[in-house]
Amino acid sequence: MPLITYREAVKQALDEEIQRDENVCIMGEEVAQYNGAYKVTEGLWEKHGDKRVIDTPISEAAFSGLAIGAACLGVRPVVELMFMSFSYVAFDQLFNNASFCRYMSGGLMNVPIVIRGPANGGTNVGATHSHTPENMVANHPGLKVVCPSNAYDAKGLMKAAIRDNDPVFVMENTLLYGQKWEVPEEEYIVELGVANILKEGTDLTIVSHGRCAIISLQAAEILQEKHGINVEVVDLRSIRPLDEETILNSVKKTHRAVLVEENKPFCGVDAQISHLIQFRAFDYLDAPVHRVSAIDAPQIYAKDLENWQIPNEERIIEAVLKAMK
Amino acid sequence: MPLITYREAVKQALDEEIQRDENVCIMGEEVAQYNGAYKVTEGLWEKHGDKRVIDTPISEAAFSGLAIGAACLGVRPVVELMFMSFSYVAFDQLFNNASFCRYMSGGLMNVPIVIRGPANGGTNVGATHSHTPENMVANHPGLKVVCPSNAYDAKGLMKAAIRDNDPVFVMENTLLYGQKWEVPEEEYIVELGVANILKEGTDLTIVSHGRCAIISLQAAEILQEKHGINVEVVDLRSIRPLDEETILNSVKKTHRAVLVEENKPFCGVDAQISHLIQFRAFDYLDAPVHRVSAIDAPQIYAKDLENWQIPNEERIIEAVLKAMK
Amino acid sequence: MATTKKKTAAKTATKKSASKTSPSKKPAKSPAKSPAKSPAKSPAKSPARASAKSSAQTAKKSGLPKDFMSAPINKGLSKEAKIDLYRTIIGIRRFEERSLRAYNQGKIGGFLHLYIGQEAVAAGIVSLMEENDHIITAYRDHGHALAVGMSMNECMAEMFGKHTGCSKGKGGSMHFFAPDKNYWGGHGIVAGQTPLGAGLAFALKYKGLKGCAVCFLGDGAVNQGAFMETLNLASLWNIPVVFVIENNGYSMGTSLKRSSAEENLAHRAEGFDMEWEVCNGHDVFEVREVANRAMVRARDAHKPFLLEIRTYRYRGHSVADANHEKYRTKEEIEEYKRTKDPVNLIREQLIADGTLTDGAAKKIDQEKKDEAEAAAKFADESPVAPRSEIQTDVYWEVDNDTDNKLKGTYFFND
Amino acid sequence: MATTKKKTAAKTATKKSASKTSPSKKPAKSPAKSPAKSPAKSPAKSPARASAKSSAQTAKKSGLPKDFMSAPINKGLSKEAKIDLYRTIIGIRRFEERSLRAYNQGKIGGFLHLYIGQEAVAAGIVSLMEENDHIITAYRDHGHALAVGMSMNECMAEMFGKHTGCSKGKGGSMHFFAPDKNYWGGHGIVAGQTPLGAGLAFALKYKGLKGCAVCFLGDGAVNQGAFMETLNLASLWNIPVVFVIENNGYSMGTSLKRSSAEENLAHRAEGFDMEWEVCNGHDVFEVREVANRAMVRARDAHKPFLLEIRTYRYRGHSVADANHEKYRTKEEIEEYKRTKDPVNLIREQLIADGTLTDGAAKKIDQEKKDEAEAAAKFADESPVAPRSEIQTDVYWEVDNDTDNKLKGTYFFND
Ligand SMILES: Cc1ncc(C[n+]2csc(CCOP(=O)(O)OP(=O)(O)O)c2C)c(N)n1
Ligand SMILES: Cc1ncc(C[n+]2csc(CCOP(=O)(O)OP(=O)(O)O)c2C)c(N)n1
Ligand SMILES: [Mg+2]
Ligand SMILES: [Mg+2]
Repeated sequence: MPLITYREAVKQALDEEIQRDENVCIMGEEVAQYNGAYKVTEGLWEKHGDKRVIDTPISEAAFSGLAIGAACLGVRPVVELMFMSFSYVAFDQLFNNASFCRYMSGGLMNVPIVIRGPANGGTNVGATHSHTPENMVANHPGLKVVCPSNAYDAKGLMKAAIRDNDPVFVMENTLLYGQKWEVPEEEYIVELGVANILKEGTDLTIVSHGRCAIISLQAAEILQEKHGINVEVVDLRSIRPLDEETILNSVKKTHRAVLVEENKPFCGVDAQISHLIQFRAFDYLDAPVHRVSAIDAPQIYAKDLENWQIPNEERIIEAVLKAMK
Repeated sequence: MPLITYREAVKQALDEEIQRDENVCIMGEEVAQYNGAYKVTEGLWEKHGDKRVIDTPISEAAFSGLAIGAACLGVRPVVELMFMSFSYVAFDQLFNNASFCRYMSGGLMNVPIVIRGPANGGTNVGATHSHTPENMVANHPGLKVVCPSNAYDAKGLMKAAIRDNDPVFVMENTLLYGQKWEVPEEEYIVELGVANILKEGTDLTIVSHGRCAIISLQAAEILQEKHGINVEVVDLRSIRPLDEETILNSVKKTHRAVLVEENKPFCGVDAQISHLIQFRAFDYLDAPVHRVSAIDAPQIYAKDLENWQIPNEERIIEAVLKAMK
Repeated sequence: MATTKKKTAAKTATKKSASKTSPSKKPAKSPAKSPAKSPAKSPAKSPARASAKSSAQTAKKSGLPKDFMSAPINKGLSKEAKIDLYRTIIGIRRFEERSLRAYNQGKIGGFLHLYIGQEAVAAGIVSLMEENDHIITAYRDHGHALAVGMSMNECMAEMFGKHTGCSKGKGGSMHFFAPDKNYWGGHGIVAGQTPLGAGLAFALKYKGLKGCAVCFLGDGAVNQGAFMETLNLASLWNIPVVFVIENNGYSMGTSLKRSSAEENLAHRAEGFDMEWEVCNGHDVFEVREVANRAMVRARDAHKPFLLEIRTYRYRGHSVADANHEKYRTKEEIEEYKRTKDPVNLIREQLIADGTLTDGAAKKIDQEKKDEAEAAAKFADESPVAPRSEIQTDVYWEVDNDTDNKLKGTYFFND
Repeated sequence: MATTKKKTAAKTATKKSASKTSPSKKPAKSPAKSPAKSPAKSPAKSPARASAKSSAQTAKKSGLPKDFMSAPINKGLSKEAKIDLYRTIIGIRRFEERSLRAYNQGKIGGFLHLYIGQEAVAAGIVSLMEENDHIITAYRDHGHALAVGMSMNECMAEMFGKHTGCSKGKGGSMHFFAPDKNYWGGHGIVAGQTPLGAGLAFALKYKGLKGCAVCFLGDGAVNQGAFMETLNLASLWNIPVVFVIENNGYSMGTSLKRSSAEENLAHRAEGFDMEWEVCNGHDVFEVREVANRAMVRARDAHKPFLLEIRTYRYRGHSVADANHEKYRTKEEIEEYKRTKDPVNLIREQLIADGTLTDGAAKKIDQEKKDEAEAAAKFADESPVAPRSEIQTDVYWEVDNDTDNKLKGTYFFND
C-alpha cells in the first residue's frame, strides 16, 4: 500500500467525492486559489474550478449558514473552517441550525453538510487557535463528530461523512497533516461509530481519540518495554455516534481504564466516557477511571509549556502507573 | 423573613449593586424601557436612568464584546441575555474574549463582567430557546458559572458574581421567576464554590443544580414517604468553581449517587461530576453513579413531551430505585 | 409611497465631491440634510404617518399617488387570482385571531407571534413565487405558511403541540416548515435564517435552476452580524436572493430609531453594492409590484436585492407582550388600522374594481372563520405524539436505518 | 490622495431621485458609474497604482498634491517629535526584520504576522494619542506595541515564549498587551477585538473622561458580523471610537475585491449613519492629519468614525505564507516599496525639511538595529516560565487570593 500523508488522504477523499457526486462542493477561506491554509485542498480548485471549490470572505457565520441552506436543496457542501476554533463565530449556525432544523421540522428536512478543519493544540498558536470542540459538538443531538487519528481513517471517515445525510464534523489535526500512513488505492469507507483497537492488551485500557490516540500508542509501547504493562489502546475515531461496546468490552477485559484527550477536562469527551465506563462496567473496574486531559487553563503559547499542557507520553505513563496501583 | 420571588431577588441584587458601585450597569435587549422580557429589571431604568440601565439592539456579539472592553477600564457591566440560548450568537466574545484575555495578557487584565439570563427548558419554546450551556461555560477555564435554584441563592450569588473580578455567568430559570422563597432583608452574599445540602440523608446522594435541585428535593420527599429511602440532596449552586468536597463527603456517607440536570447528557455537567465521584470516591461506591438528564434530543415543543424530556420527579425516582438495587 | 431606488452611483470619492460641490442641488436634498427629521426617518415613530408623508412625496413627483393595481404585474391578474389574494389575506387574519383565542384558552403554549397587520406582505410575495422559488422566514411565520398553502389544520395542530402538526408538535409556533411547498421555516433565532436564505438561492444557481429565494426578516434582525455578513456574501457571489425586511417599526418594545443608527434600513445595501428599494406593505398590489421587480431581477440576473417593506403589527410582539401600548400609542395603532388595514384595503379595492361584491367578500370571510374554527377543533382533538417520538427526527440516518445497519450509539441517556 | 469625506446627505429617497435627475452632473460622476473600473476600486488589484490615481484626483481638485507636513496638526511638531516618528517607524521595521530572522532560526513558533510596510499607520495614530486615549488591534500587533512604547525586549521575549515576555510567554506574537500604556492587545480572532474597542470608548464616556478609543482591523475583518454589529452600536450610542481599517489589499491570499462586494470599505459607514474617510497610509503626516480629525471629533463630540487607510504589507500574511508572490505580483510589491516605503518617505521628508541629516538618520537606524539585536539576545537568554505558571493568570480571584479564602475547586485535572 502506498504511504501517504494525512493531508493527502483528506485531499483524496475530497477529490474522489467531488468526482463521484456533482452536488459535493468545498467552501472556506483560502481553500481554492491559495490551496488551503494547510494545503489540504491543494490542486482541487485548479482541477475542479470555481463552482466546486469556493473561496469565501472571513464570514464563517454566513458561509456556514449558507451551506446549511444549500443543503436543503440537495447541495452537499464541505465547509472548511481554517481552524475549528473559528466555529465560535459561527456557533449559532452550526450548533442551532445544522443540529436542530431537522427536528424542528418534524423530520421534513435534513442537513447533509460536513464541517472540517483542524482542532488541536501543540502548535504554539495560543488560546484563540487551539480549540478542540468535539465535546461541544457531541453535546448537541443532531450533530455527529469524528476525530481521525491517522491517514487511513482520515480518508475513510471523510468519505463516510460526505455521504452521510446528517451534519458531520471532521476534526483534523495540523500536527498530523505531514505524517504518513499506509492507505489503500482502492476505494474504502470507514463507518461512523466504529472504534479501532490500535493495540491489544490485557492490563489496562487506554481510550483516546485524534492525535492523542497516537501518543497513547507510543506511551503503551514504552509501558510494555519499561514497565511490563500490557495496555490495550482504543482509538474512538468517532465520538458521536460512539462505539460504546468496544470501550466496554475492552474495560471488561482489562478492568482498568485511562482516558486520554486534548480537551480541557471539565466536560471534555472523556468525562462522558468515564461516566459510561463506571455506569456500564462498574463491577469490572479494579480502579477508578483516570483521565489525562489538557492541563486546565487556556492554551498557553510557549512551546515547551504547551507541550506539557497537552497530553504527552510522560503524563500518560504517569496516569497509567497510578491506575495500575 | 419576607417571602419574595426569584425575579424580585435578582432585581434586588441588581438594584443594590447599582447603588453600591457606580461602575455597575446593566445592558441587554429590552432591559430598560420595557422592564425586561421577563420583568427581572422592572423599575430599574426608571429609578437609575439611561446611564445605568441600557437597552441594546439585537446584537449580542457586539454588546457582549462591548461589555468586555468596558470592563477593561473598570466598568462592571451586567449583561442580560434574554435567553442564555442567545449566547450562541455571541459565542466568540463570551467564550474566547471574556475567558482568555486575562491569560493571554499574562494576567495584565481581567474581565469583571456578569452574563445573566434564563437557561432552562420546560416552557414550550422549542429547541432554539431552551439551551442550558453551563457545561460549555464550565469547559472554558477563565469563566465561572452559577445556577441558583431559589430566590435566596439567586440574590446572594448575583451579588457575589457582580463583585467578582472574573467573568461569571448566572444561569436563571424562567420557571422559577415567579416562585417565592424567604430572603432576608439584610445584605448577604452567597459565595461562589459552595454547594448547599438541601436535605440530609443517608441512603443515596442526589447531586443537582438549578431548578432540577428543587425537583430532586420533591422526588426525595416522595422517596422517603413512599419507598422509605432517605436521600441526601446536594444543590451545587456553583458549577465552576465547584464544591467537590461537599459532593464527595456526601457520597462517602451514602455510597450511592444519582446526578440530575437539564443538560443534554453527552458531556453535560453531570458527566464531569460522575467522573469526579468515581475517581475520588471509588472505594465508597456501592453502585454506579446514575444520571438523569434531558432525554437526548433537541428540545421538543409539545408541552407534555417536553415535561417528560426534562427531568421530573417520576424519572428521578426511577433512577434512584435503580441505583438502590 | 416613493419607491426609493438604487443604483445611484453614490459610492466613490469623486461622487462625494461632486455632490458636495453642487450647492444648487441642495434645495432638492433638504429633507436629507437633517436625517433625524426627514420623512423617511419617521416610520420608527409612526409608520402610519410616515408612509402618508412619503406618499405625498411620490405624489409630488408623479402628480398622483401610484395606482399599483394597474401596474403590469397586477393588471394581468385574473379575477380568481385577485380573489385568491383576498382569501389568503383574510385567511391569515382569521387564523391568527383564532390562534390568539386558543392561546388565551391555554391550548397553545410558549410563544405566539401574530402576523396581524402584516398579511399583505407574505400574501403578496408568495403570490409571485414560481416553481423554483423558495422562501424562509423568522418566528413570525404563520402568514407565510398559510400563503404557501399549508393547511390551517396542520398549522394549528403544530401550535397545540400535536402529532398532526406540520412538525409533529416538535417545532411549535416559531417553526413551521413545508419543504414540499418550498417553505423552509420558521426560525427562532433572530436573523439566524438569513444565511440559510442565501444558501437556498446559492443552491438554485449551483444547480442551474432559474429561481430565487426570498428571505424575510424583521427590522430588529438587521443588526445581527450573520445577516450583515450574508449581505456581503450574497452580493459578492451574485446570489439570487431577495431579502425582505418586514419593517413593522419595532423589535419587541424597541422602536426602529432606538435600534438602528441609520433608520433607512435598506440603505445598508449600498455598503455591499447591492440594489435596494423601499415600499409600503399594506397594499398587496404595491408589494407585488415592487417585489416582482426584485424577484425577476434575482431570477434573471442572479442578483441579490434588499427590499424594505414598511408594515405594522397590531398586536404585541408576542401574545405575552402585554406592554405594547406602552411603547407605542393607542392612536398610532388605531391610525394604522383605520387607514391602512391590509384586509380592508384589498376588500375595498376588489369591490371597487368589481371583482368582488360585498356579499361575496363576507362569504369568503365567513369561510375562513369557519376553517380556522375547524382547525382549532382538529388540533384540539388530535393526539400528542407518543413519548418515543422525542427521539425520532434527530438524525436522518437513524430514522432511515430500516436495516439496522448503523454502527455505534446515537443517544446517550443512562 | 483624496480624503473622501462625509457627511454627504446621500441617504433618502429624495436624494436618490435628485441625483438621478441631474444628468448634467454625469460627467463628474463617470468614474463612479462603472464601479468595477473606478480608481477608488483598484487598490485591491494594486494599492500602489490606485493611490497614485487617487492623488491625481486630489490634484485635479486642489491644484496640487496636498502637503500633509504643513497641515496644522503636523506644522506644530517639534523637531524631536518628528524625529520620534522616524524612530518609531524605523524601530518597527528593524524589530520586525530581526524577529523574522529569529523565526527562521526556529526561535519563534506559531504565527508571525509582520507589519513591514504598514509602519506609518500605527506610528502616526499612536503619536496622536492623549492621556485618555486607548488602542486595540488584531494579531498583526507588533507595530502598535512598539509605538505605544513597549520595549523590544518584552515583545521579542514574548514571541520566544519566555517568562520575561510582555504576556509571560502565554500570549505569543498575536497577543501583546500593555494596559499601562492604554494598549489592549493583540487579538487572534479576526474582528474579535472590534466590540472590545467600542467597549473601551464606551467606558470613557461612561466615566466622563475625555478621550477616544482607536480600534484597528484589517480589510478582511470587515466581513465579520461582530464588527458590523459594532458599527451600528457605536453610531447608535454615540461612542467615541475610531475604527481604523488598515487596508493592505489582502486578507491572507484573498484580494479585497474577492472578499468585499463593495470595495470602498469605509463607505459601509453610511449604512450606519457614521462619518468616514479614506486616506493613504505610507505618509505618516497624512495619517496624522486625517486621523487627528477623527480622533478630535470622537473626543469632542462623542462620535464614532470609520477611517480606511490604504496601506500595504511587504511580506506574506504570516511568515508561513510562502505563497504571497502567487496571489500578487512581484512588481506590485516592488512598486510599493520603491514609491511608497514609509521608512524611506519619512527619512526623505525629514532630511528635506532639515530635521535630520543623512548621518543622523543612519545613526538612528543603527540604534534600532542594535536594539532589536539586543532584544533577540535578551529573549534568547531569558528563561521559560516554570510549569506551575500554566495555571496562573486564569482567574484574577485565584491569583489574588493571598489569604486562601476562595471556596471550591477552580481547576479540574485528575
Ligand atoms: C439572537 C436573538 N436575540 C434575541 C432574540 C429575542 N427576540 C425574539 S424576536 C425579537 C425582536 C425581533 O424584532 P424584529 O426583527 O423587528 O421582528 P418582528 O418581531 O418585529 O417581526 C427578539 C429580541 C432572539 N430570538 N434571537
Ligand atoms: C474568525 C477568524 N477567521 C479566520 C481567521 C484566520 N485568519 C487570520 S488573519 C486572516 C486574514 C485577515 O486579513 P485582514 O483582516 O485583511 O488583516 P491583515 O492580515 O491583512 O492584517 C485570516 C483569514 C481568524 N483568525 N479568525
Ligand atoms: Mg419588527
Ligand atoms: Mg488585509
